[in-house]
This record gives sequence, C-alpha cells and structure tokens, in this order.
Amino acid sequence: MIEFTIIAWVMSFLAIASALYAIKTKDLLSAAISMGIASLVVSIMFLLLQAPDVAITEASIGAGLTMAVFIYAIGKTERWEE
Amino acid sequence: MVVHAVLLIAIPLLSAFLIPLIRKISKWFTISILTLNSIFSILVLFEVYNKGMIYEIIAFSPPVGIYLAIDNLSALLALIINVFGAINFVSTLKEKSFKFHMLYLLAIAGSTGIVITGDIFNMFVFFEITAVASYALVASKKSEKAVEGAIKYMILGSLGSTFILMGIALIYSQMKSLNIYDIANRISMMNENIKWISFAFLLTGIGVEAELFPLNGWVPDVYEGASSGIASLLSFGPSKAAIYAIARLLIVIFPSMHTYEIALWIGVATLLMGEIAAFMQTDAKRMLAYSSIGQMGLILIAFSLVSQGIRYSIPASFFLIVSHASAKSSLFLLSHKNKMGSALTKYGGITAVLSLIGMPPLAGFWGKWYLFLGAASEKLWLVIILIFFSGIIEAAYFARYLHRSIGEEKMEASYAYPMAVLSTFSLAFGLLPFIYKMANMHLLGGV
Amino acid sequence: MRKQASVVITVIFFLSLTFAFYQISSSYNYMENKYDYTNPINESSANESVPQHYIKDTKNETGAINVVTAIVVEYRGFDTLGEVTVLFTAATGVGFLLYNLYSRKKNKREANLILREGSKIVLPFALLTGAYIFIHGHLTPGGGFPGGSVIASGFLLMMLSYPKFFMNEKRLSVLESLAGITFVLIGLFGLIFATYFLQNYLNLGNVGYLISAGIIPLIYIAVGFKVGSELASVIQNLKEVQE
Amino acid sequence: MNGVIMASYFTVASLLSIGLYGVMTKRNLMKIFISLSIMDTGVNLMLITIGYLPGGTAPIENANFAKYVDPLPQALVLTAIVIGVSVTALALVLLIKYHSKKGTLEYKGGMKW
Repeated sequence: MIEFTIIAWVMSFLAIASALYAIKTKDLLSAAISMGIASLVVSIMFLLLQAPDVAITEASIGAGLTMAVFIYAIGKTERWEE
Repeated sequence: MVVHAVLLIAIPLLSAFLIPLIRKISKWFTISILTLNSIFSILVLFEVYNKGMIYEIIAFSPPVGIYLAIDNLSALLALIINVFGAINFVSTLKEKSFKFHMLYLLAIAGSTGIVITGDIFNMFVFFEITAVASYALVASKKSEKAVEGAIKYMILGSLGSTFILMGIALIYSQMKSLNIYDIANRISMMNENIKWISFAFLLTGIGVEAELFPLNGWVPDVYEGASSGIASLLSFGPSKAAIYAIARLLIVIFPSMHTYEIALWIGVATLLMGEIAAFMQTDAKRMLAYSSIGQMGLILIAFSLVSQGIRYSIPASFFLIVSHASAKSSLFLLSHKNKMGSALTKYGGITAVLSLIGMPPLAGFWGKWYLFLGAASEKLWLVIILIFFSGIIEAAYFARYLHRSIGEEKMEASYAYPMAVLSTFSLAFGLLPFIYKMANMHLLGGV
Repeated sequence: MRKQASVVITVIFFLSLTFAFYQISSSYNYMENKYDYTNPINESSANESVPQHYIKDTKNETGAINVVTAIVVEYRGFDTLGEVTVLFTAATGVGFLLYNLYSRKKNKREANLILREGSKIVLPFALLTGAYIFIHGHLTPGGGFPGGSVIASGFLLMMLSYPKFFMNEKRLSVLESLAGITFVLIGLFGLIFATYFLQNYLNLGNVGYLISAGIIPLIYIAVGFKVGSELASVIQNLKEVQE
Repeated sequence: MNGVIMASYFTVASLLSIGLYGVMTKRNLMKIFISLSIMDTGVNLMLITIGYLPGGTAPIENANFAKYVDPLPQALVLTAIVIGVSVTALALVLLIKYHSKKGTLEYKGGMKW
C-alpha cells in the first residue's frame, strides 16, 4: 500500500501548490487554469479513495466545465488583476 | 382525506419545469399555482393541528431515506411563505419574462422545503435552491446597486453554504446519519469537540442567510438594490426559513445550555447592531433592512430562551416571525413610492409600524410580551433592559419614518392592495384565538 | 489590519479543521461499530448503521449494482430532484440576467483545420459516450451527471471549433423542461401507484441486466438529458454574451 | 493512521484554508470566486475522505472484496459538485454584468455598516 500513500502525498502537494498559485498570481487566466488543475488532481485523489463515480463527475464537471465557464467569463471581462 | 405534504414542493417544481412550454400564459399559470399551493398549505396546517407532527416519507423510511417532518411551527411557516408569496406576487405583475415567474416559484418552493424537510442534507439542497433563485431575482433589477448587492450576497452565501456542508460532513463522520431527529436522538454519543466545531460551522453557514450579526454585510445592499417586490419576498421567505433552520439546529439537534447561551448573545448583538444602525440611516430602504436585522436578532433571542421549557419561547418566536414577515413585507412594498397617499396605504403602513413597535393587540405586541415573560422567568435582567432599550430606538426611528412618509403621492393599486392585505395579517394573527392554541401546543416534536 | 485579521482567522480555521480530522480519524471502525438507536418511524432497522444497510440491502431493495447510484436516485432521490432544480434555477437565472446583453456579431476567426475536422469526428463519440454513461448508471460508475456533462463538453468542443455553431435556445429549454417534468412525474406516479413519492413501482427485473432496477435508469436518463441541455445552454449563453 | 487518509485530510485542510484566505483578502471578484471554487473542491474531498475505509473497495458489487467504503458521502458529493458548478455559472454572469456596468472587477465597496 506504500505506493498509494506516495501517490496520495504527491497529489496532495500538487493540489496545494496549484491552489496557492491560483490565489497568488495576478493573471486571472492562469489562476482559473491552475484551479482546474487542482480540481483534476483532487479527482485523482477521489480515485485513490475508491470513489470512481465522483472522480468521473469531478473531472468532467468540476475541472472541465467549471474551467470553461471561467475562461469564457474572463474573455468577456478582463484578464489581469490590479 | 390524506394530505401529502410533499406536494407542497412537487407542485411548484413541476410547474416551474412546465412554464417554458407555456410561455404565453406563464403569469396566470404562476398565480394559479401559488394559490393552489396556499390552499394546500392551509390543509397541511389543519392536518398538523389535528394530528400533531406529520412525517411524510419519500421513497424509503429514514435514516436510509429522507422524510419531511412537519411540526406546528414549520406548518405555520410554510403557510406564511406560500400565502404571502401568492399575495406578494400581485406586486410583481409588471414583470413580463416567464423566467422571472419560474425563479419566483422556485424561491417559494425552496423556502418551503427548508422549513418542512427532516433531513439535514436535504435542507442544504433547499438552501441552495432558495439562494440561487434569490441571487438571480435580486440582480434582475437593472441597476448598479442591485448587481453589487447580489454579488455581495452571493459571496457570503456561497461561503455560508460551504460552511454548512462542512458542518454536515463533521456530523456525518460521527453519527453516520443525516436525519435530524435520528441525529438528535443519539447526539450524546457524539465526540464533544467535533460537536462544537460542527455546531460553529452550521451556525456560521445558516447565519449568513438568517442575517445574524457578523455575517449580515449583504443585507442593506441587497434590500436597497432589489426591487420592492423582491425585497418583500426576501423578508418573508428565505430569511424566515433560515431562522427556523437555526431553531431546528439549536432546539432539536444541539440542545444544551451553552448553545442556548451562545445563540442568546449572538441574538442580542444582532439586535443592538441592527437597531442602532437603522437609527442612523437616512434612506428608507436601508433603514428597513437594518431594522430587519434587529428583528431577526429578536427572533433568535426568543428561540434561545427554550431552556425553561417551551412555554414562552415558542409563542414569542412565532408571533415575532408573523409580525415581522407581514409588517416588513408590507413596508418594503410601501418603499416602492415611500409615500402614504390613499387611505389604504395609510392603513397598511401604520398597522405594520405599530405591529413592529409592539402595540397591543397586534401580533408584534404578543411576541414582545411572551419574550419579556420568558426572559423574566430566566432572570435575564440585562437582556430585558437591552431589548427595552432597542424597542425605544425602534419606536424613535419608526416615528420619524411615519412622519416623513405621510404624503399625497398615489401608489399603484398593484402595490397598495397586497400591502394592505399583508399588514392585515399582523392584525389578524394578533386577534384570532385559534392562534393562541396553536402557539401553546407542543412544538418542534422530539423535544 | 485586514490582512493580519485574515491570517489569524485562517490559522484558527486550519487548526480547528486539523483537530477535528485528528478526532475523526481516531475512530475508524464504523463497519464493526453498531449504534443502538431507535428510528422515529420504523424501528425494524435498529442496530445497524446506515452505510451497513446500504451495502447489505441495496441489491434486494432497488436492484442496482452500483450502490452510489441507488442512493442518488432511490434512497435520496429527493436530493437529486433538488439538485437538478438548483442547476435548472442557475440556467434560468443565467438566461434571465443575460437577456439584453446578447450579440450575434460574427466576426470571430475560424479555428484551425485540425480542431474543426477533429471535433466533427469526436462529437458523435462524445454523445454516444455520454449516453452510455447515463444509461448504464445502475451497473457501472457514472450516471446522469457525468453523462450529461460529457454531452455538454461535446457541444463545448463544437462551439470552440465553429464560432458560428449555435444551438436553438427554445429547443434546448423544451428538452430540459420535458426531462424535469419526467422526473417529477415519475415521483408522483410513485405516490399514486405505490405509497411514497419517488418510490419504485416497477419490477426490479434481473439484477445485473441493463433493463433492471425499475425507475433508476429512467430517472438517470431524464437527469442526463436535463444536465446535458442545461450545461450546454449555460455555456452557450456565456459565449454569446456581449461585453 | 493510514497514509492516504492523512494525505487527503492535509489536502482538505490546506485547500479550505487557502480558499478562505483568498475570499477574505482578495479585492478582485474573479479571484474571490476562484477561491470559493477551491473551497468547494476541498469540501468535496473532505466528505469523500470521511467515507473512506482503509482496505475498502468502491461500492459496486464485486465478488472479490468483502469490505466496501461508505457510499453515502459519494452520493452527497455528486450533488455538491453539480450545485457548485451552477452557483459558479450564475456568479460569473453576475460578474459580467458588474463589469459591463463598472468597467472593472475590483470591488471597492467593502463592508459598510
């Protein structure tokens, strides 16, 4: 089971790093994309936690469509934070 | 005749789904559905009055399934939400868009769902329906303030729903159940620390919607920005449903001296903050919004006095809810023009203000009366003094409000009639003897 | 001042969460642990925790192999009805608020050849996959929500590659209404033909076959259509809006 | 404690705290909603982790395993994900309206009492 633990910690740090980058960066587009990446990474953690239904849904809705909606909205407004 | 309480939710949802197919007649369809629902909620109230608490199972019996648990107070709140919703809809008849009608129906259905459901996650889902519908309705007025208020509401509301979900997750981790009464029966087995953390999260989350003290930054902006029909809807729908959800949380799930004490002091803080801020406002809508906050604090104080038995606390909260719902919604409708010209609007406005101040024999008087009795029986003299003090402030700014708003301007009939009818409720509930019996019955079953 | 206060609140929040998780994880035995509680309505299910009941009895009670599906559609079907209503409310709100902000100006540049031709090939497969996911919800992982969102992403791909691609708003809304009405009507038929709202009144069939589990596939097909059309209309609305 | 559970609880606490910090400190509305989305993800992971049982398998009937994870939180998370995306979509529409009225996404109002 040690390999699962290692994967989980790697995913954990990836998720936290991309969430931190999403908060930190001034570029809203990359913030939205790194939020999507965090979501995708978390969906891999759902798989590790034996939740395939949730993993599929999170990957398609949480990561895919949410990010698309954000990107459309950024295209209609502005890209840079002050 | 068997009354299926689930129809209170199923019918509005079905009609909201149906409206896009019959766009042409959506207005009349919505009115008839709201009327039907009000009649139905009266039937449910009588059912509860005759038989005591109703449990309506959906699909499977709990705790594996969901049920609706309707006690007297929630039946009355469902009645208030549906009947007031039907009356208040008259004031929004100018709206042409069928999507507005759909959102209105969904907001009513969601608020009804919050008060009648017996499952904590189901309550969260209904919170979201109500919240999403109200964000859209608030922003529907095409002004800058409306959009700004809606965004503020949305930020705090989404944060609140995240907190509610965290609280639910923590409760579930210990109890392995989501049914409110099931959790309540076994709450003593719960880990003490997790109990406190989840209580804090749930109170924070629901407190956003219930306009409690540190979380009510959105209230004045939303009420100021929204059109008067929608402000009126918000004042009797979602906020009353949320305060009832807090009552369930406080009285059914986490009944202990400490939680009551926390709720009491949050209520006092909310009351003082609301009334003092209302006194300093110049704009009528903002003043009414802050006064709403103060009233919500008063209702929370009433709920938190249950430790001495529910003899005074439940009647007090009940009358305060009725008085606040009817009076505030009619005053928000009045704020459309802000002048009382005709006799009808004068009658409505003055009745509403008197009920809020607490003049006998209106509903507001009975609320404050029972509240004083309850506080006196617990020997909370400081709280009594603070409530009395805030009552004086309230009387002062409402006197100023009345003085300013008597004028010659005429209001449209679509606002004047619903307003007069809504404020009549605070008179009717103050006088009907049936209500006293209702209020003294054993409420919030399971306590 | 504001920043310091935020840091303090965040740290308190983090510590209280960590503390709660520590407390939770020190009691990991729900399958062994039996609670003795009485159910306000039905006392027969006492001495068995809720997850245990789901895992033991789902197959007999609902005929579904995927327990999560059985919970989403049957045991807690009312939540799912509320959830599709939230999505419906949001889609309605999006259309309502953007009503006078549309533009149909079409001076956007075309996407490149590979994307255009590729998406033509991918779209039927995306629709097929979505349909497969929601029809097999009671047998395999997935169900109405991922299926619907896969369909919506197929349309998103078309919108990306063809700027002129446009779905008829009216037809989409008719589709989502019909799907929603189907869901509520299935529930109401439960009230009429059986005892409770959303109760299963169809034959459970042979467990494990495609046509089994009574109303679960029907509801999931309705949910799939509803979610797909709503997400597609939300995305289209956001795309069409003028700045 | 099981390593996977520890990792995911750590992720949950961090994601929720990062999101809360972002909501409280940021002035840009798009950033606030991104933070709220991050919090949503964190809560979903929290529910799933609460339902996880070390050594359990996904709750789909399987002859080879005897132990299953708790299915109920997974059903709840399916609901929560869809609710999250609907709220986000409506929020972004409101942002577009705000931007078309004010020409900026910065929120200057603050919490005036």
